Amino acid sequence: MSSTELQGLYQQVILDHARERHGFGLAAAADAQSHQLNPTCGDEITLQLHLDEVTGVITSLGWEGHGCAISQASASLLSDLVPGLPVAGLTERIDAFRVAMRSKGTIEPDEELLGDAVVLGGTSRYIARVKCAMLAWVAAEEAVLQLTER
Amino acid sequence: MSSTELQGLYQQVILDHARERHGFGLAAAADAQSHQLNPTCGDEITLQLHLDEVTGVITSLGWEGHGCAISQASASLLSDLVPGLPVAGLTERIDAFRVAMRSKGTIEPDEELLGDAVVLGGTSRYIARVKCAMLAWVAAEEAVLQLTER
Amino acid sequence: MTTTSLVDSLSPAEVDRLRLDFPVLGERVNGHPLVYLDSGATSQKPLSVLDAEREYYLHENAAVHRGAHTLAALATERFEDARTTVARFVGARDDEIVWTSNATEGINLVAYAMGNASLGRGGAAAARFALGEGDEIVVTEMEHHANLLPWQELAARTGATLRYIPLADDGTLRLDEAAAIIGSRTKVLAFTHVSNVLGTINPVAELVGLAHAVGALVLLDACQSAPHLSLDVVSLGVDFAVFSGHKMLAPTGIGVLYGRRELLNALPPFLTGGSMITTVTMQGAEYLPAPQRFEAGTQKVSQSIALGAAVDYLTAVGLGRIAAHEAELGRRLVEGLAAIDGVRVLGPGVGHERVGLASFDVAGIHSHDVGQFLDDRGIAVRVGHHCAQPLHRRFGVVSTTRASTYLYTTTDEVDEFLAGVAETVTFFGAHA
Amino acid sequence: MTTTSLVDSLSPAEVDRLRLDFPVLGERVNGHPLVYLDSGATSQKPLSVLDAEREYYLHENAAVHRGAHTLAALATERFEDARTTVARFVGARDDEIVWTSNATEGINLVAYAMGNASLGRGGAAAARFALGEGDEIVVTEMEHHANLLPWQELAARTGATLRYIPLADDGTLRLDEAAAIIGSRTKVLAFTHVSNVLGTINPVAELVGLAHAVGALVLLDACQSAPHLSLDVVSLGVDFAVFSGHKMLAPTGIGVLYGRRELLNALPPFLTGGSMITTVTMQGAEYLPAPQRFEAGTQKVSQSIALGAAVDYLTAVGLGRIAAHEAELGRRLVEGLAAIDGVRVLGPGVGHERVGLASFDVAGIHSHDVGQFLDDRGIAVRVGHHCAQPLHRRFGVVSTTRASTYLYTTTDEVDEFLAGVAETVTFFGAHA
Ligand SMILES: Cc1ncc(COP(=O)(O)O)c(C=O)c1O
Ligand SMILES: Cc1ncc(COP(=O)(O)O)c(C=O)c1O
Ligand code: FES
Ligand code: FES
Repeated sequence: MSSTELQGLYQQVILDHARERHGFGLAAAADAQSHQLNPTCGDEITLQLHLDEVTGVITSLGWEGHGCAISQASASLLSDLVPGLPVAGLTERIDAFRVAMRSKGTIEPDEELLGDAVVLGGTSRYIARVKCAMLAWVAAEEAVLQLTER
Repeated sequence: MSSTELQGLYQQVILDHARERHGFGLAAAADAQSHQLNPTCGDEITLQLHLDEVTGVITSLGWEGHGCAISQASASLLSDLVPGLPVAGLTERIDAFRVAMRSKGTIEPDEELLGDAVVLGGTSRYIARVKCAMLAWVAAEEAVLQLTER
Repeated sequence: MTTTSLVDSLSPAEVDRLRLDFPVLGERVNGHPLVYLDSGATSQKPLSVLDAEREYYLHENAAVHRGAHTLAALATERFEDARTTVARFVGARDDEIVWTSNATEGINLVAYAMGNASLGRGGAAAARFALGEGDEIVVTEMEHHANLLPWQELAARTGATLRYIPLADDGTLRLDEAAAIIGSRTKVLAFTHVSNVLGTINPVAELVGLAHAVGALVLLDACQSAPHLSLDVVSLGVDFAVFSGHKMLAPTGIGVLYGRRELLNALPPFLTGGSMITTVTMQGAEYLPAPQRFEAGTQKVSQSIALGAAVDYLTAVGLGRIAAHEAELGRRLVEGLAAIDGVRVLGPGVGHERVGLASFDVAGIHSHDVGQFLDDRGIAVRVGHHCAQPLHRRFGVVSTTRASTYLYTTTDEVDEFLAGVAETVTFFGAHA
Repeated sequence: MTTTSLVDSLSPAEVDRLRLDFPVLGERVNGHPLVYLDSGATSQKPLSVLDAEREYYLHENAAVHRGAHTLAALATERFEDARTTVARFVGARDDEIVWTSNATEGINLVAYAMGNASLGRGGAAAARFALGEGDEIVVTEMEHHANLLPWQELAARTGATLRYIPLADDGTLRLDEAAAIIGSRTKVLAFTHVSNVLGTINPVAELVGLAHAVGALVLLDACQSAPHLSLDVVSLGVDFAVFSGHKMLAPTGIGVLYGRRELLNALPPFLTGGSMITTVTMQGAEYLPAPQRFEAGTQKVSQSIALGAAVDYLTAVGLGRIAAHEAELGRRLVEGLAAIDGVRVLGPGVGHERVGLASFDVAGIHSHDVGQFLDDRGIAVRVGHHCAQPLHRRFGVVSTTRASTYLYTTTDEVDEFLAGVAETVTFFGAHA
């Protein structure tokens, strides 16, 4: 009964991630932490990055928050993507994700870079929902800034 | 070249009174005095009534002020009308004048009551100018109020 | 049950006829006919309103209250006629109606003018509006941000205290608490007539009674009532009331502040500028009486005229009948929603009075996902906090989905919406 | 002589073609074809502007920035696109453009926000906007009441002092005096770009230089410039600028405040309500960045879209060419008026730069009588003090008659007007 376009927005992977949220939970301390609020809906996220100081690699990403299926799945998918990335690698992925999200459906996200998170590509057709998909990534971006500014 | 309607508004009598303003000039003291401002144009008038305390008859009306031809002629015509009237007679004439002015051209002013001032009748067709014609009369009304409230 | 049940409602055939006046209702969205259930946010506009505004621009447009040329006189007449139309609509006098750009501005006007009085503007006549430490402003926990933030800011600027009347679990105001809160320190009581989230109609008489007993002023937020119920500001006894044209068939950019005449004339000005003065020097100014005193600068002329046309349209249909129609739709909405597993309706439940509006939470599904799913089949509802965060917090939710009706809403549309909600549950649940 | 003389003007044939877009110009008034010379008060509107607004209501109307349904998304896009159009038109960034209902509201916004800062709102970031005793606000003697009264009131509320730059007899600002007045106490300098009475174009660069040298903020009243000249707020270097849509082909009810980004984001809010917050509790609120921070409540959506369409129309014709056309008309006006016995033109005389606008006094004939006579032959001009009483007092008159042009004004119309003025003198003089 629902259109294929809607099925494109809410792919099975997204609904699964929205229900079983990977990386959910915050640690008492982290190498970087950011809190972001989506002003259009009032939803929010707190996101932490943990770093291997020696190798400069991000070991894990944790988060807590509430929001729509898109925002929750997006944070969950991000937390799958990050472990093992150097800081610059995360920045590269955030940039690639943003470009795809802002493309109004004209740019397919790059699977090489973004892995399973490419399933969020359909969101870019729904301007009002782009902020939902971006919420965790903006938080990650701010956290990265803290790491690089240290 | 000007339309007959405009000639109706600016009758010769009006133009004459506007130029040679009867009753112009204020006394050092008066039995009643009122100042009125026309907020739409910023023009104003100060008007005085002088009373014969014994007979209760208004002996004269003096005024000063500035404004358009209609307002100046109206004050001038009013000052011709008033001398010799009892206070109640002035009130009656003010009321009659107001009714005609508010009539949008549907009611001819009563010559019995208003004398030469009936030439102002054409003003009632020009809503924006009714305040001009009324200015002196409103001042007279307020002055009358002072007389009756004493 | 509702006070309007004695009045005939609109027949389905009549609603269908009315809908022809609203061409946008014939649009298709995502391949489906549009089902517009977001009139609580903003209503659609009938052709007569669009035409009134266009005709004005094609034949009469000029600056009002200025200049003596023919177009200016015509424009002024239309503009003031619209004021008369709106005044009659709410039982007020012409000079008690101030044009604003929306209800929000109307509330800010009163709050800022009181702030100005608190700083000594307006002299002795305005002293009754002055606030300071120890004075209290009372609102309710169900207010739209528009009727909360201006008072919070006024309190912050003057040192007054903001207090609020809490809500019972069923979404009604705690009148026992209201009686305890409203007291000799209360200077203003501001509350909404109809809640934009709960659909409840507040007991105006009781609240006005409490406020006036202690000499407090009452401002009524009539945003959700003026479009849907017949409103008489004098019999309600309020001192000020505000509403927005765009929620009652008029264009955006026009709203109304009603104020009792002697209050408006004692209140210091808010916005200052052209067309509201008698005399200006470089040192100071004398201000005109209301309503001009509050209408600085070039006014929303065509929008006022359009609001007049909107009021004519509403009056021709009949507010009593519109209210009856919407009460039926409201009942249908609540009964239908209550019957869907996992749906929780905020505010009065089945069998209690409400307008044609219902906000609800679907267990485990975010309101934006509900809204997105419905939009996919052409059903337009509103999602989020509806500019009432404290209210949502009170009910333990961040956001809800809201369906709201108007005179052009059909029962079929409500049914389609209900079917859509049921399928939403299946869609997001089916993948479990 | 004018800076625009290098640009081609509009040919008579072109003006005739443009006039077809403005049906109201084909109206007859008192049996004569309308000669509309009151564009300085409010302009007429082309069909493309009326159509843009109507199309919006017929296909896209919904509440913007709220809800996720399709119509709401479309409406939001149109609304923000219009902001981009207007931003480009004046050389600003999107987030530096705040919608207001008119220029008057824009100036009040800045004045009230500064008043709020003076009461401690907005915290440390807003301290630079705070005023108190010893601080000075500087305006000029030629300001429209809209750019005078808000500052008078702000001074009265905060204890600051209002000072003004006087005028020379030719209607230009006394820059020597300006240099003496603007000093370390000056917090704000507010002045008009083009005088609505004199038609003079003020030396923005010099005044901005004086103000910025002492750290004062500059607000430019661009009401009479934005519609007629090409405007670049960045190269002008002003901190704030305001203008009204209704004077530049758009409907009533919409205006613009430009503010430099970092200033807007540091300024405390003015109107508060919905759609301008991130978080609200019963105790306080967090406000969004500009422009949303200043756009409380339901916005003037269709009017913004119409202003976007108006700007598109102006841009298609070309501001440089419009300015050249109007400079020619202005010259013709002044030369023609100066040649009529008993007529005294205020402001710069024959041979000096002015826009297409002239105010004049006819010896012994009140401006309302002049206007009435002209209206009788279909010529619409403005009479009175044009919301600039101090300016009129400076020139020793209570009121004047003003003729003002726009892109659709023809030289024939100017000539008819001039003939009308000459006959006015005869008519009122002939009876002498
Ligand atoms: C120079 C100037 N400033 C301000 C204004 C006020 O504009 P508005 O009435 O549209 O707010 C006007 C027009 O009336 C004007 O000409
Ligand atoms: C109850 C209530 N009050 C105030 C408002 C604010 O109205 P506006 O945004 O038109 O100013 C609204 C609508 O948004 C409302 O529903
Ligand atoms: S709706 Fe809030 S994050 Fe998506
Ligand atoms: S125009 Fe001022 S009194 Fe007539």
